[in-house]
Amino acid sequence: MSSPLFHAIGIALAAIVQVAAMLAVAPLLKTLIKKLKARLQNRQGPPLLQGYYDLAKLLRKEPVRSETASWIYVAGPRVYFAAALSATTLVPVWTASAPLESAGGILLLVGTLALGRFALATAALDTGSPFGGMGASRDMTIAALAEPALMLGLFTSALAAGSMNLGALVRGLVQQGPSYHPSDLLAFAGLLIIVVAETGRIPVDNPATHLELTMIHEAMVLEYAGPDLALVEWTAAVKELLYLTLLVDLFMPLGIATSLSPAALLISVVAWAAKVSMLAIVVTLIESMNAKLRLFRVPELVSTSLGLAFLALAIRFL
Amino acid sequence: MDLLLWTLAVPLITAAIGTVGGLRRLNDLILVAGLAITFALSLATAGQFLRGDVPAAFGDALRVDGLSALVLVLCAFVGVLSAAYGVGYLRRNESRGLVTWRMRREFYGLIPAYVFAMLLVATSNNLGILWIAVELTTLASVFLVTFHDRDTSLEAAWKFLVLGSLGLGFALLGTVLLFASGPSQLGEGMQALHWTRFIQVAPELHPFTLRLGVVFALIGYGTKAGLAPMHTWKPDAYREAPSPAGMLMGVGMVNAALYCILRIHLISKASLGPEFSGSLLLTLGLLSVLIATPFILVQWDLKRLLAYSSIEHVGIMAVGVGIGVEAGAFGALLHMTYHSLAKPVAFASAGTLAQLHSSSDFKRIGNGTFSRAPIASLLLVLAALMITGSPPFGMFFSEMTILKAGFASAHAKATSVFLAALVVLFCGFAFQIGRLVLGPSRDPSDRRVPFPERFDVGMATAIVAAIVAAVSAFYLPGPLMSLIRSATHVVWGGV
Amino acid sequence: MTNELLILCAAGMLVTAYLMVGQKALFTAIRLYGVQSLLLAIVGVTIAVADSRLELLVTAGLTVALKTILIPWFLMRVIDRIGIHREIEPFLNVPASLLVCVGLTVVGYRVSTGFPVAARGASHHLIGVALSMLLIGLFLMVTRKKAITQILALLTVENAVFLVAVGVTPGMPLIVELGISFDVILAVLILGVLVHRIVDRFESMDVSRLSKLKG
Amino acid sequence: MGSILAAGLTGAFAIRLVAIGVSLLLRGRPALCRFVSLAGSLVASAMTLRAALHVVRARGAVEGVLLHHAASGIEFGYQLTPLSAWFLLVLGVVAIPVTVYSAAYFTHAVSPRRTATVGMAFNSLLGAVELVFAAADVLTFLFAWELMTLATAILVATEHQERASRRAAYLYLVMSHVGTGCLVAGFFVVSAAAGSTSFATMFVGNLAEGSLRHALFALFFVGFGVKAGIVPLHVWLPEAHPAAPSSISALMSAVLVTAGVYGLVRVCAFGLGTPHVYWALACLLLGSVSAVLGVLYALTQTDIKRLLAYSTIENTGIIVLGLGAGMMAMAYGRGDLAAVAVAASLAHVLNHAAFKSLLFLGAGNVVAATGTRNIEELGGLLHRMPWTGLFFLTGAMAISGLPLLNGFVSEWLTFQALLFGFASTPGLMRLNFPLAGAMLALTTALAAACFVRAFGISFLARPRTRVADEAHEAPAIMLVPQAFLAVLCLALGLFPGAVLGAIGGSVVSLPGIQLQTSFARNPVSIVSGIPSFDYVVPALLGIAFAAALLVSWIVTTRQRFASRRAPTWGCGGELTASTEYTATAFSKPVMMIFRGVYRPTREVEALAEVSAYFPREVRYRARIEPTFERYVYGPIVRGVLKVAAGMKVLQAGSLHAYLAYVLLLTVALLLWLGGKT
Repeated sequence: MSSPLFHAIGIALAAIVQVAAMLAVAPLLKTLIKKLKARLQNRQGPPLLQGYYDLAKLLRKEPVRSETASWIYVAGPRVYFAAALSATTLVPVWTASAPLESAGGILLLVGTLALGRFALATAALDTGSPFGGMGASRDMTIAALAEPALMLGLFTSALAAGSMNLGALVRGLVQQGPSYHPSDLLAFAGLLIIVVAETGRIPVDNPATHLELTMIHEAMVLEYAGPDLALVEWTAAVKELLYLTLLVDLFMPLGIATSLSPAALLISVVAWAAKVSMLAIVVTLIESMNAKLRLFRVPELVSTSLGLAFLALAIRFL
Repeated sequence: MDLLLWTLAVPLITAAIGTVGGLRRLNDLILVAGLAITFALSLATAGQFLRGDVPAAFGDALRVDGLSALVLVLCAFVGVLSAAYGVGYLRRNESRGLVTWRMRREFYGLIPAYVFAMLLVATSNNLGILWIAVELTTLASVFLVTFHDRDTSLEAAWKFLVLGSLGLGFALLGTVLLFASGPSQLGEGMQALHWTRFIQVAPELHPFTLRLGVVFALIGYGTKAGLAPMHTWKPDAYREAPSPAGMLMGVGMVNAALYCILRIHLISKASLGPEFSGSLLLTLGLLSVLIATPFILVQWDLKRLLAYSSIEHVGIMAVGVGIGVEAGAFGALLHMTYHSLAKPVAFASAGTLAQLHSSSDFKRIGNGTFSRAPIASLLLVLAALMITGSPPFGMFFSEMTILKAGFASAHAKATSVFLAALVVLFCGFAFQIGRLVLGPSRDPSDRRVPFPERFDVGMATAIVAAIVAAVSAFYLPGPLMSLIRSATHVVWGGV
Repeated sequence: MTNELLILCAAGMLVTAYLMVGQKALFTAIRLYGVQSLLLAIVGVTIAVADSRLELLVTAGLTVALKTILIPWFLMRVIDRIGIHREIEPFLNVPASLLVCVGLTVVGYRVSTGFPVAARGASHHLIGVALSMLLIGLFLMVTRKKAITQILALLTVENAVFLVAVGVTPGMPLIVELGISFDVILAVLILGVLVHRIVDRFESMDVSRLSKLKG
Repeated sequence: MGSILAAGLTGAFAIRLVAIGVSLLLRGRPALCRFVSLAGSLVASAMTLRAALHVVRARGAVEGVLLHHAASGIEFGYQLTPLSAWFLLVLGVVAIPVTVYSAAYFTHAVSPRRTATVGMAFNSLLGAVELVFAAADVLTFLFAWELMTLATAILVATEHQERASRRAAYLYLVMSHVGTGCLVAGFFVVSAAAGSTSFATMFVGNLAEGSLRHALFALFFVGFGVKAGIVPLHVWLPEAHPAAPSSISALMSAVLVTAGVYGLVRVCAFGLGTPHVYWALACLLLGSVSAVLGVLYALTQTDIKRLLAYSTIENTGIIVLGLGAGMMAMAYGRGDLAAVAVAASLAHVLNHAAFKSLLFLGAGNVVAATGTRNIEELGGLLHRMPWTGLFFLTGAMAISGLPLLNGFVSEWLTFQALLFGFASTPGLMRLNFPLAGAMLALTTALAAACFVRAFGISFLARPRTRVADEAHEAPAIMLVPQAFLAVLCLALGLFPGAVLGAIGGSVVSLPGIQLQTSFARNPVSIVSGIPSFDYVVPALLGIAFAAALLVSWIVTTRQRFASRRAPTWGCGGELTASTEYTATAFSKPVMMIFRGVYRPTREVEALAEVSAYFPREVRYRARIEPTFERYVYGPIVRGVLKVAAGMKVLQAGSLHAYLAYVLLLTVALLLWLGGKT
C-alpha cells in the first residue's frame, strides 16, 4: 500500500464526513430561520425538526412526472444536488482546509454552483408549464446580475490573502490574525446581499410564496413532486448553509481548527455553529424587516453590492 | 520588305479591303485573319527585338525598343480579340436586322485602321509621326462612336472629337515647344524630332521651354489617355461605341496614349530630372483615380462603368510611374500588361449582356443575369475580380507592387490616399456587378424579354480571353516577361 | 524692320482673336479667322525672306490655301446650307468675356517671359501672343454654344500653335508639317460632317443641347 | 523532418488545387463533385494538421517557399512558427469534422447547380486560411487574406436569390475590404521601415516612433478587428453567419474569426515592439464591451444561427480581453504574467472553435430537420432528435463556462490573468482589471442564461409547430462529427494540462515572454503563473461530482412506486404548445433590465370581439434597435453616397463644362510654371 493511496482515502473520508454533516445540518438551518421569523412575527413557528419531517415525507412519496418531460427533467434535480454537494467539498468548514482543496478554489466553486443552476433551470423548461419558464428566466437573470458582484467580493478577500484557493485563503487569514480593515466590512456587506439573492430570500425572492407573479425559485420547481422535490429542497438548504459558511470563512475565520486535535475540532465546530446561526439571525432580520422588491428593482440592489465590492477593492489596494 | 513594315502594312491592307466590302463571311474571315497575322507579326517583331537587334524603318522614324515592343504586342493582341469578338457581335446584330451596308463597311474598315494607327503610335520614334498617328486614331474612332447612329452617339462623337482635337492641338504645341527648346542641338530634318535624339541632347535643352512643352504635351496626350480632368469624353464614347470598338479604345488606345505620355516623361526626366513630370503624372493619376471612384459608386450604365474603370486604371499606371521608383515603373508596366489581358474580357462580357438586353442601362438589364445569361455573367464576374485587383488574378500583384513601392517612396501620403480610393473602388465595383449578376431573375410579367444567350464566335472569343487572362495571372510567357523587364529598363534606365 | 513686321502681324492675330470674342455674326467670325490665318501666313513669309528659309514659303502657301480660302469657304457653305447666321447669347456676356481674355493674355505673356531671348527679339512676343490666342480660343470654346463657333475657336487654337511653330522654331521637318496640315483639314471636314448630322437631328446647331449623357 | 513537413504543406495546397479543378470539371455530376472536393479538403486538412502537430511538439519553426510568382518576382514563402502552428492545429481540429459533416449536409443545403461553386469556395476558404496562418511575408499574407475574404463572400452569397444573403455578402465584402485596406497600409509602412517584407524581420520590435506607432496599431487593430468581429466592427458577422450554410457558419466562427485573432496576437500584441499601455487598455475595453454586448444581443435572438453568431462576438471579446491583459503586463515589463494571459486567449481560441462549431453543426441538424431557424417555432426536439439534443446540450454547457467542460478552463485562465494584472500593475491603471473581471463574470453568467434559453426553448417541452413535430434525427454521418467535437469539449475540460503544455510552447516563442513555471504539472491540472495562487484539477471535482450523483440516485431510487406520468398542471386550464414559455418571454427580464442597451420598441395589439377584457388573440411584436447600424454605419454610408451623388455634377453632360476643366487646368499649370526662372 503506497502513501498516495492513503492520501486519497484520507481525502475521500474527509469529503464524505463533511458532505454528510452538511447534508445533516442543512434542513435544521432552514427550519431555524423559519422559526426565528415566526417568532419575530409573534407566531409559534414550526418545530425545529420540521425540515427533516418534510424531507422524509417527500422521499417516501410517489414520484409524479410531467408527460411532456424528457430525461432532462429527471436529471435536473440530481445534477443540482450533486453540484451543490461537490461544491461543499471545496469549502473549509471546521478545519482550515477543504477536503478537496487540491481540486481548485473559488472559481471552481462558483463554476460548480453555476453548473447546478444551469441544470435546474434547463429542467424547469422541460415540462412546458409557463411557470417553469418564468422561474428559469428570472432565476438565471438574477444569477447573472449577481455574478459580477460575487466575483468582485471574492476577489477582494482572495487578493488580500494572496490565494484563490479557499483552504490556503483561510489559513492565510487565520495566521494574519483579525484585520479590522474597513474594506472587510464593505466586502462583507456586498457579499451578504449576494448571498441573500442567491439563496432566494426576501427582498429578492420569497421562499414562502406561491403567487404566480412573485415566485422565482418556487416557480422553477413548481412541477416537481416527491423524491425529485426532496432533492431540490435539500440542495437549496445545503446551498444556503454553504454560502453562510463561505461568509464565515472569509470574514470571521477565527476559531477554525488548524490542527486535527479533538479540542480544536470541538471549539471550531461550536464556533462555526455560533457564527452561522448569528448570520442566520441577520438573514432573518433582513427578511422580516424588508418587503420583496419588484423584479426590476433587484438590479439596483445588486449594483449596490457591486459598488460596495469595488469600493472595498479600491480602498484595500490603492 | 521589313518585318516591322509588314506589321504596319497588314492591318492597313485589311482596312482597305474591308472598306471596299464584299461577301459578308469573306469580310469576317479577312478581318480576323488580317489582325491575327498582324498579331503574329508583332510577336515576330518583338522576338526580333529580344534577339538583340532593334527593328527600325525610315531612318529610325519608326524604331522598336522595349517599351514599343511591349505596347505593340499588347495592342495587336487586343486587335485580334476585338476583331474576333466583333465578328460575333456584328452577326448577332445582323440576326436582328440592325446592320446596314454602311455599318458593315465602317466596321470592317475602321477596326483595322484603328489598330493600324495604334501600332503606328507604338512604333514611332519621331514625335511628329507620333502626333500624326495619334490624330489618326482619333479620326479612325470617331465614326466607330457614331456607329449606332443614335442621337446620343452623335452627342458622344461631337464631344469626343472636340475634346480630342483640342487635346491634339495641345499635344502639337507641346511637340513644337519641345523642339523649340533646343533647335540648334536637335539639328535639321527628320532626326530633329527623333525621341532618341532628344534623349541624347537632353542635358543641353533649354529647361523652361522644355517644361512648357512637357506640360502641354502631357495635357494633350493625357486627353487621349483619359487622365482627369480631360477624361470627360470617355464615358460617353465608351457607351456609344460598339463593344468591339470599346475594347480597342479601352485597352489599345489607353496603352498607346500612355506610351506617348511615357515618351514625353522620359525626355523631361532625362533633361530636368524625374521630379517635374513625375509629380505631374502623380497628381493627374491620383486625380483620375479619385474622380473615377464616386462615379463608379453611383453608376447607372454598365459600359460607362467600364469607362470609369479604364480612367481609374490609367490613373493607377500614371501613379505607378509618378512615384518615381523603379519598382513603381515596373508595377505600372506589369499593370498595363495584366490590364490589357483582363479588360477585353470585361468589355466582351458586358457587351454581350448589353446586346442581349438591347441596352447597357442597369435598370433596363435588371437583376439576376446569372439566371438568363450564365456564361456572360460568370465572365463578367471574373473580369470584375480581375480588374479590381483581387487575388488570385494578375492585377493583384501589379497593384501590390505599386502600393509597396509607393509606401517605400517619398510619396507615402499620396499612396495612402490612392489606397483608400482603391478600396472604395472595389466596393463600388462589387456593388454594381453584384446587383447586376445576383438576385432573382426578372419577373415574367416584364415585356422586354431579353434575347437568349447563344454560344457563338463572340462568346468563344470571350471565353478564350478569360482563360488566357486567368492563366496569365500565374504564368506569363518568358519572352513577355523579358519584354516587361526591358520596357521597365527603358522607362527607368533611359535608352 | 522684320521684327516690327512680325510683332505687328502677331498683334494683329491677337486682335482678330479679341474681335472674335466680341463678335456674334457667324460670317464675320469666319472672315476674322480668314484674316487671322492670312496674318499667320505673312509671318511665315516674312521669316522665310528674313533668314532665307524657303521651305517656310511652302508652309505659308499651304496656310493661305487651306486656312484663308478652303476652310472658310467650307464653313460658309455649311452655314448657308443650315441657314443660321447669328450666335445666340453666350454663357458669358461680351464685356465680361473681354475682361477674362485680358486676364488670359496676361497669363500668356507672363509665361512667355520665361523664354530665352533668341536671336530675334520678337520671339518672346510671338510666344506671348500665341499662348494668349490659345487660351482665348479655348475660352471661346467654353463660352460659345454654336457648333460652328466652336470649330472656329478650335482653329484659332490651331493657329496659335502654328504661330509658335513658324515664328519660334527654325522650321519643323516638312513632312511633319504636311502631315499635320492634312490632319487638320481632315479634322475640320469630319467636324463639318458631324455638324450637318447634328443639325439634321436636332434642328439646331446649339451644342449646349447635347447633354443627354450624364453621370 | 522539416522538409517532409514542407512537402506535406505544399502537398496540401496542391491537393486543394487539384480538388478544385476536378470538382469544377465534374460540375455536371453533383454527387461526385461534392465527394471529390470534400475528400480532397479532408486529406489536405489532415496533412496540414500533421505538420502543425509536429511544429507544436518540436517547438521549432518550419519554413520554405510555396511558389515563385515570376511575373512580379513575388515569392510565396511560408513559415510555421509555433504560434501559427497552434492556429493551424485549431483549424485542423475543426475543419476535419466539419468537412465530414458537410458531405451529408450539402446534399440538401446546397442546390446541385451550385455544388461545384460551393466546393471550390470551401476548398479555397480552408486553403486560404491555412496560408494566412502559414504566411511568412506580407504579400503572401495579403494574397491569402483577400482570397479568404472572397471565398467566404461566395459561400455567404450561395443563396443569392434571398435579399438577406446578398446584403450580408456585400456588407461582409465591404467591411473586410476596408479592413484589408488598413492592413495593406500598415504592412507596407512597416515593411518600408524594416526594408523587408518578411514577417521574421518586420515584426522583431519597435520600428516606428511616437504617433506613427499608435497609428500603425490602430490600422492593424481595425484591419484584424473587422475579421475578429470586435465591437463596433462586428456588424457583418451576425448577417453573414446565418446566410451561409450551417457547416460554413461553423467554419466562419471557428476559423475566419480566428484568423482575425491570429493577426491581433501576431502583430498588434507582439509585432510592434513592447505594447503601449493605451493599446492594452483599448483591448481590455473593447474586449469586455464586445463580450457583454455580444452576449446581450445573443440573448434576445430568436434566429438560432444569429444567436450563435452574436455569441461568437462574445467569445472574441473574451479572447481579446485576455490578450489585453497580456499586453498590459508586457507594457509593465511582466513577461511572466503576460504568458498566462496570452495562454488564456490561445486556449480560448481552441475551446471556442470546438464548442462553437459543435453548436453550429447542431443548429445545422435542426435546420435540416425542420427547415426553420426560428427557435420560437421549435420545441420538443429532444424526443425526436435525441443525439443532436445531447450534443447541442454539451456545447451549450461548454460555452457557458461550466466546469468539467472546456469553456471553464480558458475562462478560469482569463480570470487568473486579470487578477495577476491587478497584482502586477501600479496605480489607478490596475483598477481596470477587476472591472474587466466583473464584465467577464457577467458575460459568463449571461451566456449560461442565453444557452439555457436556446437549448430549452428549441429542444424541450412540446413542439410548437408541425415542422418541429415531424422532425427526424440526422443521419449518422452528420452525428459522428458532432460526437467527436462533444468528446473533444469534454476531454479538453478534463485534461486541460495536456493542452496548456502545448500552448506553453507557442507562448514562449513570442518575443518578450518569459514562462517561469509551466502551466501544467500533469495532464489533468493547470497552474496559473504562481502555483501558490491558484490551480485547478477539474477531473478531481468530476470524481466528487460523479460520487454525489450516485448518492442522489441512491437516495431517490429506493422507493416503493415506479414514477407516474401525469399532464403538466395548467392552473385548471389546459396547457397547449401555445401556452409554453417563449424565447422572447424568457429574455424579457434581461431586455427590461438592459433596456438602455437594447432600446426596445414593443407593440401589443389585442384583437377582441366582445370586450377589450376578453381578447381573442393578442399580438406582441418586440424589436431591438440596431444601434451600430443606425448610428455608426448608416450615417457613414449615406455620407459617402451623398458625396458621390454630388460629384455627378462634374459630368452633367455639358461639353462647355468639360472644356472649362481643361482651360482651368492649363491656366493653373501655366501659373505654376511662372515666368522668368
